[in-house]
Amino acid sequence: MRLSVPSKIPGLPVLAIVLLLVPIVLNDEFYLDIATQVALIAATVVGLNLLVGYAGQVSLGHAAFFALGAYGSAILTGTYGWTPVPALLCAALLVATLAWLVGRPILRLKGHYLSMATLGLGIIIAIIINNEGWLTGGPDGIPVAPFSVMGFELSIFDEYQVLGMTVSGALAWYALAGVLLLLAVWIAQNLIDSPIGRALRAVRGSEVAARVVGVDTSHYKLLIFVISAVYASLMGSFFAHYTGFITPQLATFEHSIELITIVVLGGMGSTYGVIIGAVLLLLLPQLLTDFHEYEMMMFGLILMLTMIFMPRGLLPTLSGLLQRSWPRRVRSSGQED
Amino acid sequence: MNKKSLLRGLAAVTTLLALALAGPAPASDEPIRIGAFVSATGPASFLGDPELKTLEMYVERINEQGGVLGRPLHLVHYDDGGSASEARNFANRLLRRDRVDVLIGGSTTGTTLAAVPLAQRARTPMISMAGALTIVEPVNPWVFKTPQSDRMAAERVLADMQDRGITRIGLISGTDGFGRSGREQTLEVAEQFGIEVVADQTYGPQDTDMTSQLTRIRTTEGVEAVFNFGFGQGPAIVTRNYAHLDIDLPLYQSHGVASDRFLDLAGSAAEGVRLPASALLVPDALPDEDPQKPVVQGYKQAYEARWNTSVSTFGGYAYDALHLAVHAIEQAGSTDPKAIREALESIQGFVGVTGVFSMAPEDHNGLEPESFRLLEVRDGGWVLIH
Amino acid sequence: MFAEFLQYLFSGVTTGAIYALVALGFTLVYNASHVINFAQGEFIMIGGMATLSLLGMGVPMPLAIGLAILLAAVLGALLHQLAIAPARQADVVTLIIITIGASIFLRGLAQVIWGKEYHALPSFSEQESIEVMGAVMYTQSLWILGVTTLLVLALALFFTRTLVGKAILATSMNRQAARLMGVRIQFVVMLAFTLAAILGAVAGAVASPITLTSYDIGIMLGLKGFVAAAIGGLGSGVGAVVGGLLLGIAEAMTAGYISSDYKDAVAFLLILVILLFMPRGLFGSRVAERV
Amino acid sequence: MHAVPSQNDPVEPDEEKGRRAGADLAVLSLSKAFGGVHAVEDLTFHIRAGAIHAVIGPNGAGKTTLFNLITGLYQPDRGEVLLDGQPIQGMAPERLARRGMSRTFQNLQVCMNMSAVENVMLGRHLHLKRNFLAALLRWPSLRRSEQACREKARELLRFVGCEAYLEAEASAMPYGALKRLEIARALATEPGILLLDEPAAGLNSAETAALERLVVRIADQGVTVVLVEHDMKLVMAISHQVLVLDYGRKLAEGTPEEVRHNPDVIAAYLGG
Repeated sequence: MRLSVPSKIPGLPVLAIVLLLVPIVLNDEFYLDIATQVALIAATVVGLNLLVGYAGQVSLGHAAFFALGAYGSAILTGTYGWTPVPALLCAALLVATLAWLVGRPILRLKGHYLSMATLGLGIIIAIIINNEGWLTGGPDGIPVAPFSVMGFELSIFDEYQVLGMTVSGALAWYALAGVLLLLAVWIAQNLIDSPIGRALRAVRGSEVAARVVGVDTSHYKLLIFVISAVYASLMGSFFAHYTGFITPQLATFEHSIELITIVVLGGMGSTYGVIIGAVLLLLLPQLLTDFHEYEMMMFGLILMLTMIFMPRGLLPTLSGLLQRSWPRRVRSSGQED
Repeated sequence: MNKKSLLRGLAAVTTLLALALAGPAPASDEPIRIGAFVSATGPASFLGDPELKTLEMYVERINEQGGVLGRPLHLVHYDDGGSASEARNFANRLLRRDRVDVLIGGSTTGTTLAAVPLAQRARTPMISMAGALTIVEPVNPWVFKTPQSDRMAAERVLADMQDRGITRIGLISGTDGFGRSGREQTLEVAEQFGIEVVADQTYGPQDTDMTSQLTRIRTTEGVEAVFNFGFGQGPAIVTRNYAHLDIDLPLYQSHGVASDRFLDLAGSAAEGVRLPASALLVPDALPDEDPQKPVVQGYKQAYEARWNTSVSTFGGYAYDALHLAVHAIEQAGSTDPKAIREALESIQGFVGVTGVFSMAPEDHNGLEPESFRLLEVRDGGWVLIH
Repeated sequence: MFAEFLQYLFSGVTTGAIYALVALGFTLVYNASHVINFAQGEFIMIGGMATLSLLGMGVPMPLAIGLAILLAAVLGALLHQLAIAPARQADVVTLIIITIGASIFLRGLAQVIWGKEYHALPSFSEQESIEVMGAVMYTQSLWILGVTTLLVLALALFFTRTLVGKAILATSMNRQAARLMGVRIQFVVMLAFTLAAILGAVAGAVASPITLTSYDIGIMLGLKGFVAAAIGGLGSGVGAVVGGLLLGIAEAMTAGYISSDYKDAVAFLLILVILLFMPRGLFGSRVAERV
Repeated sequence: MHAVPSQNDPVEPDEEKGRRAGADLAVLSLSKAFGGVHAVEDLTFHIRAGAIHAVIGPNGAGKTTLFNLITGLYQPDRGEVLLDGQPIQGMAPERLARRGMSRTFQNLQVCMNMSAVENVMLGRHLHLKRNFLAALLRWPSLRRSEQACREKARELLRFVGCEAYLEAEASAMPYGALKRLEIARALATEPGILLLDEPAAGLNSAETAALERLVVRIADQGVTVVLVEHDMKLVMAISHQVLVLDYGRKLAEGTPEEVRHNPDVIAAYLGG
C-alpha cells in the first residue's frame, strides 16, 4: 500500500481553499453548523489516523478520550469557573497522562487483543461518566459555557464586528474550526514526514524490521497513542463549547466505532482521505432522512458497499484508479504472518 | 334559516374575505409546519416509536378534518436515534432549513436539553415529551413539556407506600437517563413520606438478568417493598426475575412501563404490581364524569386500530404535544411564534391524554399530580385503585 | 450466605452460557478467516425474532426454531458470499467495518420487518423455576446450559471427526498449507460463517425466554460475545466457553457483592488484567511469531 | 560504508563498541525448545571479526531459530551470546541495533507502505535527530538532516544494485530487488555484524552472482557477515568458515573445504 496522495500535491493549500469555499458556496447557518462539526470531528480522526492508519494500532475506545476532553472542559469551566483555554489544556494534559499510564501496558497487546483492551478501557470510562452524575450530570448530560479567550466570548448566537464587517457567530466558529483542522493536518503531516513518522509507519509495515534497525517500537506506539488521545481530547473540548450541551453518548462504544469507521472509510494512512471520510459519515444521516424507517438499512448498505468496492478507503482507491499506469504492485509473502 | 342569521352569516363571510384580502396573512393553502425530532430508533425507541406513530396519525386526521385555521398541517420529522448531538443537528435543521412554526421533541431529557438553546435562539415554541423537571424548571419562555415530571411519579408511588404503612424500601433503577433521574427524585423526596431507601441497586438498559440485584435487595434487612424506576424491557425483566425469586413484597413500577406491552412481556409475573400511569391504560374504568374519558378512549381506539399494537403512555405525550400546539395556534389565530408561545402559556383546562393541562408563566407543564392514576395489575389487566 | 452466593452463580452461569454461545460464533469465523464478525450479534436477534414471528403465525415451536435457524444459515452464507468474499484481499480492519455495516443493515431490515418492540418467547418447559439449595434457577437456564454443552460437543466432534471440520481447522492453522492440500478456502470460510450464524440463531432461540428479544438485542450480546471470545483467546473453542462463563459470573458477582452501577466496568477491568498477564487470552496459542 | 561519517550520531558511546571494525560473536551452549521440540540445542561456536561465516543445514535444522536467538527476537532457554565479549542474550533487537547488529529476513520484512528510499532511511533511524518538537513544527535543521539522510539512502540503494528503484514504492518492486533493499536497510545502520537469512533464495543465477559480489564487498569494508544459505555454490565460494546444523545441533564446523569432505555432513545431506 502506498501513500494515497503523493506528497508532491500541496494538500494543505488545497484544503485551505476548500475550507474557504464552503461558507461562500453554502451561505446558510445550518450548513455552517454541520461544517463546523465536520471540521472538529475531522481533526479528531486526523489524530486517530496517526495511530490506526500510520502505526497500525487499532483503538476501539477513542471516543472516551474525546468525551474526557469534552467533560473536562465542561466541568472545569462550569463547576470550577475556569476560563476555557486553561480548562481545555488541563483536560488535554489529564488525558495525555491517562493515555500514557494505560498505554504502557495495553500497547504490548497485538491485533484484536489491543482492540479489545481499548474497547474495554473506553467502556469503563463511558460507565464512569454515566454513573457519576454529581460531577458529570449523568445520562441526561450537562450544559457547557460558550468558548471565550481573555474575556472575549465566542457564541454561535452572537454577531461580531470584524474589520467593519458583521460576522455571525456561526461563521466565526466555522473559521475557528477550520483553522483548528488546518493546524491538526499540518502537525500530523509534519510528524509523518519526520523520522518519528517513518518509525511509526514502519510499525505498521513491519514491526520486526523496525526493531532490528534500532527503532524502539513500543516507545513510538506509546508516543502516538498519547498524541492521538490529545488530539481527541482537544477537539472534544472545542466540540463541547461549540454544541453547548454534551451527554455520555460521546464516550460510548458506538461513537468509538463511528470514529474508526471514518478512518477506514476515508482511507487508513491518508490524512486527506479521513477528512473526506468525516464529511461523508457525518453528512450521511442528514442525507438519508428521507428514507425514514429505511434509514438504518441504507446506512449499513452504503457502509458495506463502499468498503467492498473501495477496500482501501475512498481517497486511496480513487487516487489509485488515477494512477493505474504505475507498475503493478507485487505483494510479497513477507506481509503474511 | 331566518333573515337574521342569514345577515349575520353574510357579515361574517364579508369580514373574513376582507381580512383575507387585506392582511399579508399567508394564503390559506400554505401549510403550517410542525417539526418533530424523536428517538424513533436506538435505546430510546421505546419512547420515540409510539410518539412518531401518534404524530403521523393525528397530523393526517387533522388534515382530513380541514386542518388548522383552514391551513393543512405539514409534519417534518427526523429520527435522532437517542443521540443528543444528532438531536441538536436535526433541531437546527428543523428551525433553520425547514423553518417550522412549532418544534415537538425530543423524546428524552438529553435530546431535549441539547435542542433548547436553539429553539430559544430561533424564538420558536418547543414542546418536549421528556420527563425531567429540569426542562421546565427554571422556566424557559419558549420551552413546554407534556409528561408529568418524574418527581410526580415518585411522589405518587411513595404516597401509596405511606398509605400502606411501608417505611423501608428497596430501590432498583435503570442507568439510562429515565432511570437515573427517577432514582434521584425518589431519593430526594422519600424522606417527606417518612420512607427510607435502604437498598439502592441499578441495572444497565441492555441487561438481560437482574436476579443478582434483586437478591441483594431481598437480603437487605427490613425491606418492606421494592420500587423499580425504569423504562423499556428492563422493568419487564425485573418483574419476571422478581416473581422467579419468589420475593413476597409489594413491587412498584414507574410510569415508564405504562403500556399493555408490559403485561405481554412480564406475563403472570406482573400480578400485583402497582404503578402510576395516566388514564390512558384504563379508559373504560374511568367514571363517566371524568373529562379525560372520551379523549383517552378515542386515542386508544384510533391508535390501536391504525397501528395494530397497544398504546403506551409515551404516545400520549405526543398526542398532547401536537394538540396543545394546534390548540395554541387556533387560539393565537396565526402562526406567529410569539403569539403561539403566549397562547401556549395561557392554556387553561385543556383535556389531553396525559391529564388536564393548565399552563402558567411559571408552569410550562401544567399538570397536577392527580393526573397520575394508581393502577394495579390483576388477572392480566389494569385495575384503577382509589 | 451460601444461598445468596449460589443465586449469583446461577445468574452468572445463565448469562455466561449465552455469552459463550455468541463467543463460539466469533471463534468459528475468526479461525477460518481472522475476521472479527461484528454481525454475529444480529444472528442472535434473528434467531429470536424469526422464531417469535413464526410462532405468531401458528407454527409449532420446534419447527419455528428450525426455520429460524435455517433463515440465519442462509443469511450467514449470503453475508460471506456477498460482503466478505468480494473483499477478501482487504485489510482485516476493513473487513471488520464491512461486518459492522452488515450488522447495521440487518438491524435496519429487522426493524422494518418486525418493528421495534420487545418480545418474550415462552419458556421451553412448563415449570419455569426450580429451587436448588435455597436458590432459584430458571428451567430455561438448564436448556441454555444443555444446548451450549451439546453444541460444544458437536463442534468438537465436527472438527476432529469430519473432513470438512478438519479442513476448517487446517485453514485456521495455516492458510497456505491448507490451500496446497486442496482445501477450498473460500468454501471453508463460507461454511464457517454459516455455522456461526446457526450457532447465533440457536443462542437467540434458547436465550429469548430469559433475555427477551428485539431488533437491537444483538448490539449488546454481540459486544459481550466478542469480549468473551477475546478473554478466552480468539480461536479457542474451550476459551470461548470459559470466557463467556467467566464474564457472566464476574458480572453477577460484582452486581451481588460490589456495585451494580459498576458491574460492567468491573467485568471489563477484569478482562484488561487478564490480557495484561496473558496477552493472548486464557487459551490463546502461545506459539512464537514466525519471522 | 564508513567513508561517510554520520552527523550528530546520537548513539550512546558505551553501546558503540564493536561497530566500527567488524564485531566478533561467540555463542555458548545456546538452547531453545518450542513445546518440547529442541530447535537449537547446546550450540557453541565462534565467529571471527570481519569474516564471512555461513550457517547451513537441512530444512528445520534450526538456522532461522538461531538467527532469531542471536538477534533478540527469541529468548534463549539456556546459554550465552557474546558480542565482542559482552553478553547480549535476551537483549531486545532495538538495543542490539545500537550495538551494531543488523539482519535481513528469510520471509521479507519490507515496509510495503513506504517507498524504497524510505525503507532505507528507516535504517538510518539511530543516526538521526529525533527531536519531537522539531518534528511537530518542521524545523529547518530537521529538514536538512532529512535531506542528507535521503541522499545517504539513495547512495546505499545504488551500492546494493537497486539504482533502478530510487523512486519506487516498495510494493512495486520485484522480489530480488526487495531482498537487496533489505540489505541496504541493514547497511544503513552501519553495522559491525550483519546477519543475512537466505539472501539468495528465489534469485536467478545472474542475481545470485551479483549478490555474491555484494556480500564480498560488504565484508571487505570490515563488516562481519553471518549467512544462512541453501545455495551451496554461493556458500562455498565466499565463506571463510561454515557451520553445519542438524536438528538444532552442531554437525560440523570448518572451512568450506573441510565441511565438504566431512562424512557426517555428506550423510546428513544425502540421507536427509
